Amino acid sequence: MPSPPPGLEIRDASLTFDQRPLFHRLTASFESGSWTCLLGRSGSGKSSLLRMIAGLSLPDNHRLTLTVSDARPLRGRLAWMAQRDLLVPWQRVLDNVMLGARWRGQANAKDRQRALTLLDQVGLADKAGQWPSTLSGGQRQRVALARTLFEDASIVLMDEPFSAVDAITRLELHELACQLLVGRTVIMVTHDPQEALRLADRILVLQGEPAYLITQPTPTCRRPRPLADIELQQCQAELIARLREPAHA
Amino acid sequence: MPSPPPGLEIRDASLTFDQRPLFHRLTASFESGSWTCLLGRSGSGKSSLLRMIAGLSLPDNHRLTLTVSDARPLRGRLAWMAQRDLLVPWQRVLDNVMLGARWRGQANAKDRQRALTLLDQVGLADKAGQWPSTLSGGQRQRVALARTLFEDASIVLMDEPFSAVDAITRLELHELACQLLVGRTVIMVTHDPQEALRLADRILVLQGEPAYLITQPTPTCRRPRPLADIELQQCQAELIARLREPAHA
Amino acid sequence: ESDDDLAPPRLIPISVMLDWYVNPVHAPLIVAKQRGLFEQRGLDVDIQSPADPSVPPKLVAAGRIDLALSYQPQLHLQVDQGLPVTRIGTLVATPLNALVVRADSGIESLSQLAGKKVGYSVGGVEETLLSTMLAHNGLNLDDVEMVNVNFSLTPALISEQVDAVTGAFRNFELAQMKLEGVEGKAFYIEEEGVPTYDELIFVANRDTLDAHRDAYRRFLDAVGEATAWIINHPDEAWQRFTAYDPSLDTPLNEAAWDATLPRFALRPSALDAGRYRDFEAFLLEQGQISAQSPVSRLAVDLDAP
Amino acid sequence: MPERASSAPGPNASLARVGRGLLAAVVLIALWQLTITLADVPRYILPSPLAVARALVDQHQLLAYHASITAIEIVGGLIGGVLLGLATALALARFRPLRRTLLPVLLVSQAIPLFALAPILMLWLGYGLLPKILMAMVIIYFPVASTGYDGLRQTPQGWLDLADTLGVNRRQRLLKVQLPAALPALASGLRMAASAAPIGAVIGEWVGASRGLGFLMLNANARLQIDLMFAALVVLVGFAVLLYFGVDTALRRAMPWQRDAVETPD
Amino acid sequence: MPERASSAPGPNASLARVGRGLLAAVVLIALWQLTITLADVPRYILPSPLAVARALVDQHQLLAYHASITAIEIVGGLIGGVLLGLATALALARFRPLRRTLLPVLLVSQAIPLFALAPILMLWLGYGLLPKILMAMVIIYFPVASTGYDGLRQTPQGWLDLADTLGVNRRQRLLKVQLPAALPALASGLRMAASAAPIGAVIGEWVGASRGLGFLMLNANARLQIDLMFAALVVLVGFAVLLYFGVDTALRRAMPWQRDAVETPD
Ligand SMILES: Nc1ncnc2c1ncn2[C@@H]1O[C@H](COP(=O)(O)OP(=O)(O)OP(=O)(O)O)[C@@H](O)[C@H]1O
Ligand SMILES: Nc1ncnc2c1ncn2[C@@H]1O[C@H](COP(=O)(O)OP(=O)(O)OP(=O)(O)O)[C@@H](O)[C@H]1O
Ligand SMILES: [Mg+2]
Ligand SMILES: [Mg+2]
Repeated sequence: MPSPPPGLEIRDASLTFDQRPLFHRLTASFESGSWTCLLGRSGSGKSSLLRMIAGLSLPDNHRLTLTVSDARPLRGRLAWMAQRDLLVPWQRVLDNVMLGARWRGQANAKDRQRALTLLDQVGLADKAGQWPSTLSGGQRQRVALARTLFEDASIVLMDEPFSAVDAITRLELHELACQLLVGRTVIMVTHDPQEALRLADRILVLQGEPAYLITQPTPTCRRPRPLADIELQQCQAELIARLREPAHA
Repeated sequence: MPSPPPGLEIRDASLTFDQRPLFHRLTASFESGSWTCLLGRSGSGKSSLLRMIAGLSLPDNHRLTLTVSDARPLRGRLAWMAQRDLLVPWQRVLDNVMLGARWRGQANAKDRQRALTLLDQVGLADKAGQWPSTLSGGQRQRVALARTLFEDASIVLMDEPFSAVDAITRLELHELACQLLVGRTVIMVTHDPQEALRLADRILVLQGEPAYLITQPTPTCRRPRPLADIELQQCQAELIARLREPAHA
Repeated sequence: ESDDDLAPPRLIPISVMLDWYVNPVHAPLIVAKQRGLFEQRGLDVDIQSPADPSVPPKLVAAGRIDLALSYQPQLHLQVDQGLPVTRIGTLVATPLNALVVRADSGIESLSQLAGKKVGYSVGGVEETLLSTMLAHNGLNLDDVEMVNVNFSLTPALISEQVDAVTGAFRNFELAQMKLEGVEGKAFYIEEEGVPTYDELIFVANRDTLDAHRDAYRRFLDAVGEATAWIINHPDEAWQRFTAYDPSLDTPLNEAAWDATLPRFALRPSALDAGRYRDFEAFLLEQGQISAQSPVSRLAVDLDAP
Repeated sequence: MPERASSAPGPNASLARVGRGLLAAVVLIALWQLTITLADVPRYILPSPLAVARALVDQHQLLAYHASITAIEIVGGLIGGVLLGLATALALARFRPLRRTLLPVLLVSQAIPLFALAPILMLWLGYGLLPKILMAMVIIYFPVASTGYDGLRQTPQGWLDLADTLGVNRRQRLLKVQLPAALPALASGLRMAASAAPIGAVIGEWVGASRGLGFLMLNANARLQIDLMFAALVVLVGFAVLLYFGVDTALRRAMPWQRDAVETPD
Repeated sequence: MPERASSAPGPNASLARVGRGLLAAVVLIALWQLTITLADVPRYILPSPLAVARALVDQHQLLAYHASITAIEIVGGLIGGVLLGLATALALARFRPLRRTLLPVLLVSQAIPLFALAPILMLWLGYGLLPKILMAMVIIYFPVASTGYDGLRQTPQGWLDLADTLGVNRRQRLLKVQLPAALPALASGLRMAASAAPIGAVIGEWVGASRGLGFLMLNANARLQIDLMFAALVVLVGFAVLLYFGVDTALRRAMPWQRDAVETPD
């Protein structure tokens, strides 16, 4: 990576559906090169917040002031992995991984090689030539992950990227993601407190009505942290207690 | 429920894709009224096995001999919750819950009431009148769950039914499912060992190449079991060790 | 020896568009072409047929083609609408148009048409002609129901969907009916109060006529020669005619052939100015045209001094 | 970085729509006039917009009378054609092995130039409204049947599986699963059918008629009243445009779930 | 409970297909003969299949000659119409606010009875192959443009979002995301266009021609050679059926991912 990844700062983030504000004047900053995990109840607006940061359209009223630390536009420096895998059925698995390059019309042999490597790393080397419709749910999600990693972006937004894979594969993918996303500014939504504690520099919980962001402590050791880590287990108890708090507290 | 739920026995279950056998001559039995959790690596064939039991088409060569304990056909007594939510976009949330009744052309006011109650139980009472496209991922999954529970079937097949909801909602849904599915024969695919240990009478792990089924010990206390349960934590360690075993062991 | 002696003499191209697909009424043109009468006069004649008879005069007016076959009643309307066309020759010098009923219909006089259905194929003046014929027999248009049966005059009449058809060609539809085993009875419109006219005429662009006058004169000369030859040698002419396109050799055309021969104008370029004056007056009286044009606008006699 | 905010379409939106529709008329008329001016088309082949407008005004009673007849034929044909097309699509989807047998039979209805059928229709049905409605039906029928069938056979497998496990029978599956899933495809066919309906009625009139816009056009053409013919044409085109956008709007209403959605694929 | 096993379609499948296709022909001919026998249609309105078969054999040279002309027009019209329709759909999808303006303009091309255009076309293009190909194009054009546009505007939002974050520009998005996503809808339009192409060419021939099946039909009709006319009709229908199934097969080939899929929705 030539330049250091930018940090992000959001101010005044508001989202209202059907007159019900989901959150209102939210503020948060994401440091350059940090990994943030975003947790919160189902329907609290995590995916919508990610969409807002990615600059994607939302159907209703929303506003956000986004400041990028190096003041350059995000376009071309951002990778977004949606909650659904969004594989395109008319491209084979390998081409789905290098979809960005293909769609931008710049795919070359090196891209192909890199895509193959990534497929191998997510454990799907043997599926490269298949159609996405022949994949299992977890395999699809891994292809989507590989596609996101392929972009090699300095800002990475991931929405529940490991929800459909088994526990063991998930641990392996954690390692892979940590290794490949080192030095990127990552914002990741997850429902798994352990996962958050394993991966995050910083944990944010979206809570309340309208919701506000609460920062939760994270263990101090190097990521990805072993699940057996004592500090992690302490933090986990605290995090679960936080998540348990009734929404209207 | 008028009659006791049937038990199931599968023999000679074989599944081959592209000349690669996923499993071969698998045998398993599911006792009447028991809750079985099925685990296994991503792509090991769990969803396919569920489809075979449900009698759904598969694209390639597969075979299965299925014996139902009361020797009556399964049609009309089986509910299947797919890995994808399969909500239909042209029906509102409430109608998606009572989709079975609607499609069979027998929906009445009582069904509507029951659907509303279920929606309330999965925490989506206020979304009843919305279109599915306005729901978050976890909300969609909960609607699909409500739809499955609505069927009030004696055999229930669920494919990762809680994968998209947050940890707390998940615990609540466990309680709900246990309560509503008491006395049903349940087969559920999950990736979360804790979830399996909380809910299952019996845990099966699909492992190896071609895969075979391994029965794992479960805690003895009443379901849903508290996560803090000592026995559960012992079993968890054992289960994780089992899952960790390399596929070709 | 120079190349010029071997090169064919330069021919003047003339494009002619018929009024409809080739049929026996076009025999003089076809035979003239078959016998090389045009080449002899230094002409290279290209013959086309349209699917809609209203198109060729427009193309002549627009300068797209040189000559078109049209109908005299149409010519009056065309000139009235400002098309720069004029008649330069005649192919068929009597009306072919007739009102036809089934012979077994019991209709002996047009006055019996009251309350009947009359089919027609859009021609522009059919309504006026019928109205005149009815008036001649003490009826008016409101006494009959007119139906535009477009493509199928004969089938409509044979199958008794209509009681009479007007705008039928006496040389053609009657033969057609006979072939289908139904005898037809024709009422000739010039006997029912309609001024007589030239059925088929050649029209040319008035604005560019002077430049082509000589070529057209030669063209009509060839047509005239062909007509005379056909009348002298009807059987041989039939052979020549069908040789032009083997698919012309049908029983219907053969039956129509004899009925058509007497109708050809023996002097194609001769102009009967009275007919044009009278028909123009008739149409004006019927309200079909807005102003009376002088005969000199409607038709020319290329041989007039 | 800019501030991002979206705003819902206000009441101005529909005004803008109408405005763009009017713009279409202006564009068309400009194209028309330009053709005449640049290519020097004589007025008896293509009259000027002004002349046609004059004919529209002067002859509005005549036009209104014939247009009303044609309108009845169009509506009748549209209703009949859509119902028949839909029924065909459903039958084909229900009995799929029949496809190879039935589809060619139906294709024939498309491939036969209507004038060949005209005498037969005339023989059986005479010259009333019925044969015209039938002609319009034949034209409308195929787009509806074809797109409908294409839509029906492309139901995502997941929903079919769901219907299966929900104990839905084949008829219910067809009507309650495949049919709603095929609506977007069907809508495409309906829009096309709507725009083809007027020409169907007009062709019907050419076969044999004494009233209607098609009749008027043929008559005016033969009498070289080209202004009047094009005035009738304008009315006809107006029908087609109105029908297309009418059907389009109705279809949007009928699929409310397609509006307020940020839908995701696969 | 029964044993469940699926088996892949063997080589018999395609044989069965052909068989069903032949069945279609048999059904059609039976219907035809039945119409004549039951409704007592005179032979100058609808000749018997046998008479037509005789005409097909006796006049095969004539038919082959005219059919070859029409075939050229069909292919030319199909290629031109599909390309133009596709371009239109893409342009409409690219500049969506133009829709209300452009679409009515295009609709007009559908709603104008071609006979009104005939003099203009002949004026400009003469009476060679070109105007016929143009007519066929006009007929083919609209189904392709309309279904294509419908397909393009229904791209699932998720893929558009993905394209957005992948830094794809509008042109690439249109060609690489929306276009493949619209293929099933477009296929529907193409199938329809294929079946309409022959009639387009024939209508072109009616405008003015001295060759081609349309010319032959009108000509034969005018001479009451109804056998020959129906023989030409049979050839024409054959073209339409062949084209439809040819295009259908080609489209399936072009979308391999739709074949080996148990696809899931939403
Ligand atoms: N149509 C097909 N063609 C070829 N292979 C297929 C097809 N459908 C499924 N497979 C393969 O079958 C295997 C099992 O798929 P299945 O969906 O049953 O896995 P799973 O155990 O449910 O995985 P996950 O946990 O990821 O959902 C996968 O490896 C998949 O690639
Ligand atoms: N188009 C819409 N119209 C109305 N409400 C919407 C719409 N889209 C989303 N919402 C609502 O916005 C809320 C937030 O949705 P979002 O997808 O951001 O939730 P989430 O936090 O990602 O939830 P999950 O964990 O279940 O994925 C949900 O309650 C949802 O119902
Ligand atoms: Mg979400
Ligand atoms: Mg699965």
